[in-house]
Amino acid sequence: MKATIVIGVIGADCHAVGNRILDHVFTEAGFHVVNIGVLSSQEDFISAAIETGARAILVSSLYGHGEIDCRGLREKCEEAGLSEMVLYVGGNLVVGKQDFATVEQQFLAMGFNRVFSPDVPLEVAVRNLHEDLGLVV
Amino acid sequence: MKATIVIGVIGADCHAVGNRILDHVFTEAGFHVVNIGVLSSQEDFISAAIETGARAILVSSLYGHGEIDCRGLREKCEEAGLSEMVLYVGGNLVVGKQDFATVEQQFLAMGFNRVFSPDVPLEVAVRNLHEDLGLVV
Amino acid sequence: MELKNVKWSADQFLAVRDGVLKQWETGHNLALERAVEYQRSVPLAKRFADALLGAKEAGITLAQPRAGVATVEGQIELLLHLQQVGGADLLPVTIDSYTRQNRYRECIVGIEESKATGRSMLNGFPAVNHGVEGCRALFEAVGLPLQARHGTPDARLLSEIVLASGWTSNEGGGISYNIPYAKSVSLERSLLDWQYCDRLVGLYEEMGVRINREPFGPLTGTLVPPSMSNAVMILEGLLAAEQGVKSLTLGYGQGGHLLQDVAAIRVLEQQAEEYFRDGGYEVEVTTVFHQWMGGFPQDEAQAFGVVCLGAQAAALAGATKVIVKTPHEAAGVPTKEANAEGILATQQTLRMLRGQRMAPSPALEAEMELIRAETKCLLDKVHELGEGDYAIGAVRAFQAGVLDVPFAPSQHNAGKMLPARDNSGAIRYLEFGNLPFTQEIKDHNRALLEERARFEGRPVSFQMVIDDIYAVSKGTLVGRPEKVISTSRR
Amino acid sequence: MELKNVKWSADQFLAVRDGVLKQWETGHNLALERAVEYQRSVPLAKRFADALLGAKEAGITLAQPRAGVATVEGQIELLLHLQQVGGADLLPVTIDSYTRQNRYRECIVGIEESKATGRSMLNGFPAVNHGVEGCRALFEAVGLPLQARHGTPDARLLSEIVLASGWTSNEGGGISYNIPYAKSVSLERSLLDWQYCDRLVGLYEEMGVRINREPFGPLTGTLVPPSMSNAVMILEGLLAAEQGVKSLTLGYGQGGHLLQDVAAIRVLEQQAEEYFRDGGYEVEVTTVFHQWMGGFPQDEAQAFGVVCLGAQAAALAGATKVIVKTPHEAAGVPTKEANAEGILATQQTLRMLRGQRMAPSPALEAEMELIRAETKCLLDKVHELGEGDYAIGAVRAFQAGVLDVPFAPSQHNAGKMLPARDNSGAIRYLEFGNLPFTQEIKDHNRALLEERARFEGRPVSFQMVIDDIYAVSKGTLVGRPEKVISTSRR
Repeated sequence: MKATIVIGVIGADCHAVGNRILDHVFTEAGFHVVNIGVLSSQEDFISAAIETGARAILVSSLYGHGEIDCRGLREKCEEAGLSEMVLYVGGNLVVGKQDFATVEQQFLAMGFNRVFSPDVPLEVAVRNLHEDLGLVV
Repeated sequence: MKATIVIGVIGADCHAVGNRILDHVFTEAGFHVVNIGVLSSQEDFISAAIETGARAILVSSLYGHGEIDCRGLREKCEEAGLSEMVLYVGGNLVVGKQDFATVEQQFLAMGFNRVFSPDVPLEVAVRNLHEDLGLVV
Repeated sequence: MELKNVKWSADQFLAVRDGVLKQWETGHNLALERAVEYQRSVPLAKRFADALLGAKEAGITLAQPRAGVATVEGQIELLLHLQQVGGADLLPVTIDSYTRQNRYRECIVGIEESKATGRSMLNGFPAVNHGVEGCRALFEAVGLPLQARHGTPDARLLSEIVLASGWTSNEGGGISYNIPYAKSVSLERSLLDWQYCDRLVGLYEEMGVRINREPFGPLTGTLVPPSMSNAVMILEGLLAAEQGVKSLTLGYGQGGHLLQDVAAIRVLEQQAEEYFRDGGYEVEVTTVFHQWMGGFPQDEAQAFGVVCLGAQAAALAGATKVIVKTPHEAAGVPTKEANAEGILATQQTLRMLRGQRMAPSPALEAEMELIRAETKCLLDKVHELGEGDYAIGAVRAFQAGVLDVPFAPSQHNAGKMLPARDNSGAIRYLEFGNLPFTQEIKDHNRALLEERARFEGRPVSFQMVIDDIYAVSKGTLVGRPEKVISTSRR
Repeated sequence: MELKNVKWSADQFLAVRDGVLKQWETGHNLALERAVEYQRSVPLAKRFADALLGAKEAGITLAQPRAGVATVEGQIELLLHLQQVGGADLLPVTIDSYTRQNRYRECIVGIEESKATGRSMLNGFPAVNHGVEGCRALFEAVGLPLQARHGTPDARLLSEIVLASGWTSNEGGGISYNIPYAKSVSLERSLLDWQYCDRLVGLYEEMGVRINREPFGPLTGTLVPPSMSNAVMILEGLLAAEQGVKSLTLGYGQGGHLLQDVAAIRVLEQQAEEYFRDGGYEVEVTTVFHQWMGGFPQDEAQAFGVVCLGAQAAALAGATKVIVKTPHEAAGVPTKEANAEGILATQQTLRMLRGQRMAPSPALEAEMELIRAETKCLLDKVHELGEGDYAIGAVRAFQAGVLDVPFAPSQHNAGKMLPARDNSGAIRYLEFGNLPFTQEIKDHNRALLEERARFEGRPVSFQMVIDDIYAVSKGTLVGRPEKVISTSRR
């Protein structure tokens, strides 16, 4: 059976192209992709995960407000009983060009399992997700 | 009577365009310009200055070897009895992009009266020369 | 109110206005007469419409950056840097994404944290929160015309505030600020709300103040075929003109194929003027060329290559204005220094190419003719679907997939059309969905893509589209399979 | 030896060679056969002529930087950076200015001080001082074809050493490395010395090793009208071909007017092939486009604008190769990082424009026709003055001012011709000196300059020329009086 994952673009962000590509690539890689699209709230992500029994949530943020939009997502997951949820985040997460290692630390501290800069090839994220979900490829 | 000055491009440097413009501008500004052209040695400058009774020598160097080519010019002037000679140097004086203040110090220490970076307008050099030769404009 | 492409009466407008001004506290007590009075005091040098018309007459291209941060003080510092160091000709205020979704409450958090941390936590300037007071302070601190640039489906309150603050241009439109910027806002709604924004400009016009309006040409900025964006530009232009707008700057986003880009801008200006004339509208038409809106290379030197190619295309096309990208583009919002660098590189290019235009040629004429014919197919069908009403027609055209924007987030967009590059890099239609093209046009597009498929030794497919989307950020225009690239590099 | 455009016999060559090898200790015992044997071991991927021919067939433009420092270790580090980080397609070794004047003794000071201070005190690589040992160590450390780039009137010993070291291309020529690079070297002398360099390449060719030769197109790099440099390129090509050179890359320095630049490269390739065919020479002709050789803006972002405009012109012209400038250009020799940035920006431009060419148009045809006609006037007269011998004709043409390079330092150049830009930025003849043009051509050039003079409200004059020389470094192409600029900026 395919592992289910939820993908979407958080906050007031309407960047739709990367979201389409992510959908395509993770579907091709054998995942059941639930795509809640752009302009999605933390609640949208969690509801979709509960409804579909998803094992991972992949949050995209391209517009710089990721810092504000992503806070508390881990806590909300735990409140909703999703304590095992794998949380990824990727994109241009803060306003402007900042040192990625700092940004990564910041989002890891928020409870994300992995943090991706925009230049990471999607195959790497696919491989990571296979590993983190204990899937054999 | 017009003040005589010697201009030229020192060393193995064959940049001819700026030399032509310098000739034009200083002539227009009322100087008697003795132009020894490109590929000129320290000896060429000094001989020309002695022959024409010049009061200033304006050395150009555009190709980066200025550091090697200009050393000892002040001493040679003094040996030749030209102890009052006003010495200017300008251009891209060292190899590569370096802090101009450092370069300036280095050439002032060699005995040049003024050091010009390539972005100084020629009118400034003209005004400086009037001042340094005590000419009324 | 029912959507129709008919000029709103003053009464209709004022009836709606009361509700708009109550949406946020900074809208209360905003008197139109006092706003117009303030606009009348704006000097010529800070008037957008005049600057654009002057540039068009002189045959030069003006450079304008994008720029927005959370605080008034920060925005002043930013714009003064772009004006004084960058040498911008026109200034923008990019509005943050919360404001674009009318989430003014979330802006408060962003503004406060920005003040606390000393760096902007918002990706733009929350003009509604700052109100007329903050927006006027900003306007008075700078020395060039000021424009609001955003992506707001319902920009009514925002427009009221910025026009009352002396800003003389407003970007957007009922299609171009909905389909690429919203998920579920209906087109009827956004078209009505932008009729309001345009009618507001019409009222200023009636009171002697010319405000420039600029529909957003690039749409999703991702492989949009020129005829699709040109059709949307002409449509939004017609709707704006009906509400009384007199100064219109129509936009186009760089595709990367120089000849197609030049053709697109030239035919856009020509064809729009024909439609406006036929519609009985007297409008000052100018054009804006957006430097590459897709993914950028991370490397800053390569990014300069992309920026300068956009500057070159704008100059050779003869666009009135170019919107400038920066070497930081891949990382999102640029620093003010990087932003100025983008302008400086662009201005150097524009000034070296001043007076140079792409020469008329059979190839250029053919590309213009193709774009013109495709655009006419689209607009004819919109007209037919709307039974003569372009506003109603626009709604029905998107429902029917007759207008269809690639990679748009809106659920009101069919999303059946797919674009891809041909072998020379020009953007063509790969899947037509329900586009009302003649068979000849379809065959022509298809043949050009088949030519590329043969060159690459693979079928025309969605993989080509994906490859094209990432190509520029990887250093090429056309997304070739790796083996084709390595062979051609030998 | 008397100068004639006739292939040297092997005996003539060998008789001269003894003396050449004795000019500096690194020349002693340099056996031609062992040198050729070493060249035979050079892999295809490091052969210049093959890389160029491959690029020409694939229709792509290769990027090559300039680069030279004092030490072998420094040069290896520099070139590997440009290869690996910059993504250069071809590598250069720029030779220092003392070596160019055969002052090897002065190089010793430069090398020693460079080693002591850890920074290069020389503006290039003193290949003669480093000898075959150092030059081979360099060659073996890099992975791309290597070319000597210099400016040496007498490059005989240098050529012997670098060809014996596996370098597969040599820049220069008897005119193009004398008139812009020397004050008092006679043309007879430099033409004879370059016949030697070309005959050396011919001998390698006879032994099965193809070496690429590249006459230096930009000349003084200062407002050189295309027909003047094209005439010199074709002349040097003919002289090289007579000595047995089979791979020739003819050069042109960017003027800044896009259409004229494209026209110049295209007509250069066509016209050269005609002359070579008529002369009975079978030659592989490729072209090299030099990014702007004049003064650069100090600002690095503006410099990127200039660099990228050159990359665009090279791509649209379809040049086989482009020589890359850097954002440090105004400051002289760039750091390796800045040098790589110039290549990266150039490659991004080239790859986005791959497959795109400037479309044929009446305007392009007209410009090509003008350059072709002017070039023919010059070459016809050279042929006449030489009584059928192009070498003798070249000497007499410079004596007579029939060939005349603007702003050249050589006392053997008449210096009576003056160029200036027309109102669109194209380089035209302002003063003709003794150029053998038809009245029609003269009138046409003059009329174009008068058009500019009217626009600027001042007479055609030397002040225009001065303004044009500094224009690019100040941010424009045409040097307008300040009042014209401020008016057109409104």
